[in-house]
Amino acid sequence: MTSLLTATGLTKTFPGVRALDRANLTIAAGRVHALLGENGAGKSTLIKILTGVYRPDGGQILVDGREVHLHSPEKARRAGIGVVHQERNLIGAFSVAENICLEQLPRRRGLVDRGRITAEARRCLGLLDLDLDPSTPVSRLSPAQAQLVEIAKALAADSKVLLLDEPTASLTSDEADRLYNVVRKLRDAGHGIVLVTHKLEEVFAVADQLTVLRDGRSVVESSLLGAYSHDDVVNEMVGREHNQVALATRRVIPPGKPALAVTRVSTAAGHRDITLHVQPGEILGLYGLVGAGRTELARTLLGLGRITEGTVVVDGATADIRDVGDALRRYRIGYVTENRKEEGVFLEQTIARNVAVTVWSKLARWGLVRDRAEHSIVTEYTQRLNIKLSSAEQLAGQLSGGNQQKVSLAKWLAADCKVLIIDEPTVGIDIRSKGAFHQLIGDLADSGVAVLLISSDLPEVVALADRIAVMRDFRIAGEVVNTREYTPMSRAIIRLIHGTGMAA
Amino acid sequence: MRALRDLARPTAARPAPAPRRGRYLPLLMNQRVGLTLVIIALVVVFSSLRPAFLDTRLTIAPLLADITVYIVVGLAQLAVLSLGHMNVAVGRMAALSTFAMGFAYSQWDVPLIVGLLIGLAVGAAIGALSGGIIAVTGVNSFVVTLALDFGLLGLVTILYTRFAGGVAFSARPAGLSALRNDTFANYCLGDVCGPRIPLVLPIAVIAAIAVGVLFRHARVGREMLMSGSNMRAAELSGIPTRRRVVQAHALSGLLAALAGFLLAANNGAFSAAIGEQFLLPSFLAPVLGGTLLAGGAVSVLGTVLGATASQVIYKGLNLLQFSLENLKIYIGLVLLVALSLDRVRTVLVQRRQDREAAK
Amino acid sequence: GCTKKSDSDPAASAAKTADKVKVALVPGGAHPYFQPWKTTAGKAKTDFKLGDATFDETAGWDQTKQNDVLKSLAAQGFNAFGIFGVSPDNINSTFEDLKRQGYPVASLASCPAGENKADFCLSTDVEVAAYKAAKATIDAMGGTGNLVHLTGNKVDSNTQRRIKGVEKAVAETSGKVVLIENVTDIDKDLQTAKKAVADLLAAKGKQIQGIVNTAYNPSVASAEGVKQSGLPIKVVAIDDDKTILDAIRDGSISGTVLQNPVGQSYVGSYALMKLSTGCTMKTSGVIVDSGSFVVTKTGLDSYEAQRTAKTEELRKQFDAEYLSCK
Amino acid sequence: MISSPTTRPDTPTKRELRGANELTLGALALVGFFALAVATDFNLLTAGTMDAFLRFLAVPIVIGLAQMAVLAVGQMNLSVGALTGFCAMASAGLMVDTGLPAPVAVLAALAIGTAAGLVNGLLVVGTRINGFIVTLATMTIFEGLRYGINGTGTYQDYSPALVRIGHASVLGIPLVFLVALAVAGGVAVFFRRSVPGRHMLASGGNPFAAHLSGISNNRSIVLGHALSGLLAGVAAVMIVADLGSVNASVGDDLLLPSFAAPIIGGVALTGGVISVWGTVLASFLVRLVEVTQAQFNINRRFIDLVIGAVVLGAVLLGRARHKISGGDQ
Ligand SMILES: Nc1ncnc2c1ncn2[C@@H]1O[C@H](COP(=O)(O)OP(=O)(O)OP(=O)(O)O)[C@@H](O)[C@H]1O
Ligand SMILES: Nc1ncnc2c1ncn2[C@@H]1O[C@H](COP(=O)(O)OP(=O)(O)OP(=O)(O)O)[C@@H](O)[C@H]1O
Ligand SMILES: O[C@@H]1[C@@H](O)[C@@H](O)CO[C@H]1O
Ligand SMILES: [Mg+2]
Ligand SMILES: [Mg+2]
Repeated sequence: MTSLLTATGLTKTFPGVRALDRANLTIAAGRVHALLGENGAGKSTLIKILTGVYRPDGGQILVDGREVHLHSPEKARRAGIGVVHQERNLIGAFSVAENICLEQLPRRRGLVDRGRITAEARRCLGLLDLDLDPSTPVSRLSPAQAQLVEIAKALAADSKVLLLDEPTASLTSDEADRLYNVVRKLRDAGHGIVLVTHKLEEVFAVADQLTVLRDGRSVVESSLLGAYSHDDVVNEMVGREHNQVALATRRVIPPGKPALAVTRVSTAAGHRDITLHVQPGEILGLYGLVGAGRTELARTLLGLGRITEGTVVVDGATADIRDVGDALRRYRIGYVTENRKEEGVFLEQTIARNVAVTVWSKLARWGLVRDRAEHSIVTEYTQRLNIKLSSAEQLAGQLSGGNQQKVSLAKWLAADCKVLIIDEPTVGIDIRSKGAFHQLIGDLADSGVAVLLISSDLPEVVALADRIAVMRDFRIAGEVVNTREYTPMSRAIIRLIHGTGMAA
Repeated sequence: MRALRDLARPTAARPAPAPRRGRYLPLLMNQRVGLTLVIIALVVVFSSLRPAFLDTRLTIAPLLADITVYIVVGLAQLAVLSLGHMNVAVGRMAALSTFAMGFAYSQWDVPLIVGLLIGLAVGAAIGALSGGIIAVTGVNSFVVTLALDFGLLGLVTILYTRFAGGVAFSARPAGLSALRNDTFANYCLGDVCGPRIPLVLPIAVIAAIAVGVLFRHARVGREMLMSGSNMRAAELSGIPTRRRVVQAHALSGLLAALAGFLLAANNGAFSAAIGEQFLLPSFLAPVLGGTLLAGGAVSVLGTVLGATASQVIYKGLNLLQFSLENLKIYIGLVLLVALSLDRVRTVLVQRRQDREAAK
Repeated sequence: GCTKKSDSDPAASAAKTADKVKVALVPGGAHPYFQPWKTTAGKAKTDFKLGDATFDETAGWDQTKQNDVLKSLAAQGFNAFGIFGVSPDNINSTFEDLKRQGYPVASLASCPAGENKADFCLSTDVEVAAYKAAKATIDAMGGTGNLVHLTGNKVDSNTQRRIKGVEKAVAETSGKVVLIENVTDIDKDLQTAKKAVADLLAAKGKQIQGIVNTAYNPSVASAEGVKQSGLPIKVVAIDDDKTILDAIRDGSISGTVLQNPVGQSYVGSYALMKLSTGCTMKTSGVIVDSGSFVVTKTGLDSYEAQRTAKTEELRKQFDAEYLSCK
Repeated sequence: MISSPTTRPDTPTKRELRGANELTLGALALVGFFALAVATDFNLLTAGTMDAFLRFLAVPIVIGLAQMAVLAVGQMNLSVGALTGFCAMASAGLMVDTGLPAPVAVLAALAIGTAAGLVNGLLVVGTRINGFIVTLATMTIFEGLRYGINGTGTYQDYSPALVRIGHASVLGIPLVFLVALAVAGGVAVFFRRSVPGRHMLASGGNPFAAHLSGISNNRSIVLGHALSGLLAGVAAVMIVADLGSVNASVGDDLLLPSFAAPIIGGVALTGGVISVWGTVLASFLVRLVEVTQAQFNINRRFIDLVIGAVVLGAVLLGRARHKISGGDQ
């Protein structure tokens, strides 16, 4: 087994945070190497150092036994390191082919050689068995397709090492399976692959080796995965015995007046005949495959789209919601978005403002916000969600992905809503935070909030929801009462998804 | 509807920019200190080259009157910079508003304050109009205000020709000349007279404090800043973003009108040329003061200092009696240096922080 | 109780000797018309034994900037001002400011709209000059045909006076000459003027027999435009920039109407010096025509002498008619 | 799911949209042109009128492209007008005052423009100050330099040969206009087919992604400004050759139109999306408004009103079409 890349003693400090602290990583040819850790452990930072995005403050990187200084993405690429970052990084206006070849546009007589670009793109897409027209502009691709194009792009440079930072966060399990087939193929072809993910099932399905980061330190260094059980891995990540806290059994809510009732609603977005209701203290799971129309339904309910037919009743009265502000202040409905970077978090504002944004209207006297009141709210929720911050005046953009997710939830907790729509709350969230999130959502419901939980994570829905509605192609395919027994529930749900089930 | 389409298409989303560094306190703090030092240094240089620079009656008082105008001009731009927008029609909004004031004074004989209020209302209305177009259509603010600028350019001259029979109103409401000529030194209680500060200066100070409080403490101002940081997230956090866009532009128009009034007071007439020279200084003051064009963060104190610095530069170079070409060249160069100094400072602070962090 | 005190600097208004007089000549901005003022400033300084005389064209056609320039000059010790006001409509406020501080002020090369609040105004009577220019054009056209008038900023009161002058000359032909258009607002820059002339000639070139100019850039533009188009249009320009004199010489334009910038600045400086050394105006705010001269190819060599004579005459006029000295 | 990767069929691509935009502008230009021709009893189609029409279209086209070159990388250049004037004065000055031959003076104008653009670009990347602000400061400097060359004086009679070329026509079409079209073609090829051009668009479209792809955003920005400066130099040469005389006022009326053309033409202010032919057609439309004004003796002040309306109208139209076709912006 040859080592393609060895990183030793990598250290990186950001103002106020030591993101990496003498971390080590060895990548071998023909191996899939899982790089794990909680949110903020330093995984993305490590990847960014290996790809020349950040310069390390200390440490050494050897490629094929020789020391390299990766001062730019260009240098990293030349050293044979390809990467798919956690954030999408394609040029929307360019074609698939040009994006793939962007790092080294082939030229002929000084001009870009279109023919060779297309041929090269075909070759890379072929490696992934991806049948995609290379001339399609990237802005037209679905997230899954864009993800695969990024991988094709990483392959275009003939990278021996391929770093994948949470590649499946926005993919369906089908799509993820396909992706991992590709990963296995590449591994068999002798590539060394690093996989960052929070989905441990995936790790055990494809990885051979394991490095675990905790607070920037590598607590498990390039060990064989075979020696670890699921629990061992979690324990290493968390740094102590981690007990999967069993969720408190939820009270059974007697049927009563719904906090939110949607009756026979059709929308301009294409939903037909949607009927749903949630009671105070209840969690209604809304399950479906990516693209089933759940997010768009939520947005339409919040006034961001047009309802063409049907009624929405909030707390007994017919509601006409104009926008999110209206929903928040008039109807006390909150919405935690799925897409935190673009829609959930104000990256360039302080954490304090991010959390307090929904409560200013309540805190304001004569239009002015009282700082003391704001401060206590911010402290309360950052502590309750255990957000890893150096100060409330830190910019949200400096938080790790998972902690950003918590910030985007915090503002809605602070808003003190009666109905909360939560869209994919734990995508990209580490296992401990995920547990904490689940607990929080449970607590919220217990405190009398009606929760509509949109999730593509079946175990999550089964663990949390009281009833589960399944959406398929912009319609409700059916609804089941959750017995919390995973296997029968998942069967029932899958049947509904594939159109063979019966509405309960 | 458009907003929904935007929201519904994750595929079209641009990835968020890499977090910018040095964006917030305490750097902002230092920036103002740095600018203050620049101003002090300039004053020292100019007054040693030309002692007349310290002549209170001929230099300082007029300088303060000019600073007054350009603080408000800077604030007018800052109001929309908070959103990451631009208002390239600031000058022309000022022109239209001062037209309204002049019209009110000459046709209706209203008192000074009433005419001012009418003008402010017109400014706010035209600002709201441009904000409204931006909010409803989603067209870039530069484009909308550029088109508006073209439009108002034509309109203002047509209005003046039609109603003032030329380029200016001859009406001079009572009190205007006191605003123009007097300093507090003209007003005495017994033997004690005020300082030689123009009567107009407090107006700018009040405007600056009001705008400062708005963005620092008021819900509306904070929500403008949040909208400036991330319009979509703002909308999804329950901020009425369209209303905030309209309000920010209305505020910009209102402040432009106030600046127009102050300039008319300084110049002694309500004329079509008011505002013609506002565009560049309107950006200069906030930018010198550390406000970014990207939106989401503003510095009112910085704008005050920025306006002061640019007027000090102008006044000093004027006193040095450069020829036209040298005057222009030096203004450009001094500005570049002043702006780059800030960059140097940022780099130094960054280095120091890095060093400390590495320890 | 609260009292109000007025500002004034008694030192500035007190009579002084000529060598304490510092004259500043301030045009509205950079313009070829004012270039002679630069040399006149030097000449006035030696001839009248002034403490100093300067020329400052940094006002940039902006009234605020001009006010700043004036204040800076005052701070520098200049104590008599010859000014071409950027804005005829509110230059009086500036004049009054300066006078309140005790400085003598001359309005040079243009007079304020309405009443003149400067000590005097020494300027071309633009209506008369435009009238002369139009008449010269009509003569060149042979007394009949269609005429176009190219000029500057429409809302400038001088432009309105010029239009009036041209219209008067046209009216005197009792219908033989028709003024088909006053093209305004094209003096901003040379390109705009050239484009406007090209468009005009394209649209109506064949109907036009004469073009009279009362602004600088249009003069340059129409001289060239007509030459290039080969159309038999008679052009009369304004002022004596080299470009225009050359065009008269090569016959591409019929003539030009000169004003008297030297006279304005020279006699203006003289009168300012007198006012500083104890004289007063007999009638404050009097308006004096500095003269205008039609120059054609034949007069190219003699006009300078004519103008010098006019300048000398103006100076005498000031001594005899306008100033009252003890 | 991936094996049948269907791109969403109802969303047009940016390029299709751009094509559609150009088509609309083209149709608008054509209709406007013929309407004006009819309204003027076909005077518009006479040789002299057509010549004036096209001749004064050349500089706006090139200046629009000069602005577009920086918009492509997400920048703005407020100094284009002043720089054009400076280059024009410099090259005329070299011929008149220094007696250099015309070809040298022409090259000098191009070199000065490029160098000044380079300085703009280097200042932007070196100081990290927003390009809007940097070019605002350099605009003042270029104005000073432009004035410094010959004060208020006008240069003329510099090079009969050059002016002859400037006035020349090929088959009744002014040579300067043809040159402008050729320049537009060159710019189009540069952005469509050259590696630096593609890199500039990538930087403009998504700087972070471009950076990760090994593209130097700094280089793109510097290149954008240099190209903008070069095009300003080209415009200066056209002015010198075509006007036959130049003074320090040259360039004063170019700044706002330089923005109007690309904006009407569909160029994104945010960078990454350009349209060369849209910019050309937009310049044509603006020129049409001017010529209409001259033909019908309309108050010049209305031109500004109309251009304002056209700018907003064109953009709104683009929006509306985009919305109807279900576009993504
Ligand atoms: N640009 C930055 N500026 C300041 N701090 C940063 C920056 N990038 C990362 N950090 C900090 O460094 C730490 C490590 O972040 P990193 O993104 O590497 O975590 P991660 O392991 O990838 O987490 P996640 O699983 O949530 O993606 C975090 O505490 C984060 O706040
Ligand atoms: N991953 C995807 N692949 C293809 N189309 C998608 C995808 N995500 C969203 N869409 C498009 O967006 C529209 C609405 O999807 P919406 O986001 O409402 O669905 P969802 O069930 O919430 O899925 P998600 O979990 O991705 O949010 C769908 O019609 C689809 O065209
Ligand atoms: O001829 C005029 C002068 O009278 C003065 O107005 C300055 O500009 C010139 O063009
Ligand atoms: Mg990460
Ligand atoms: Mg969703």
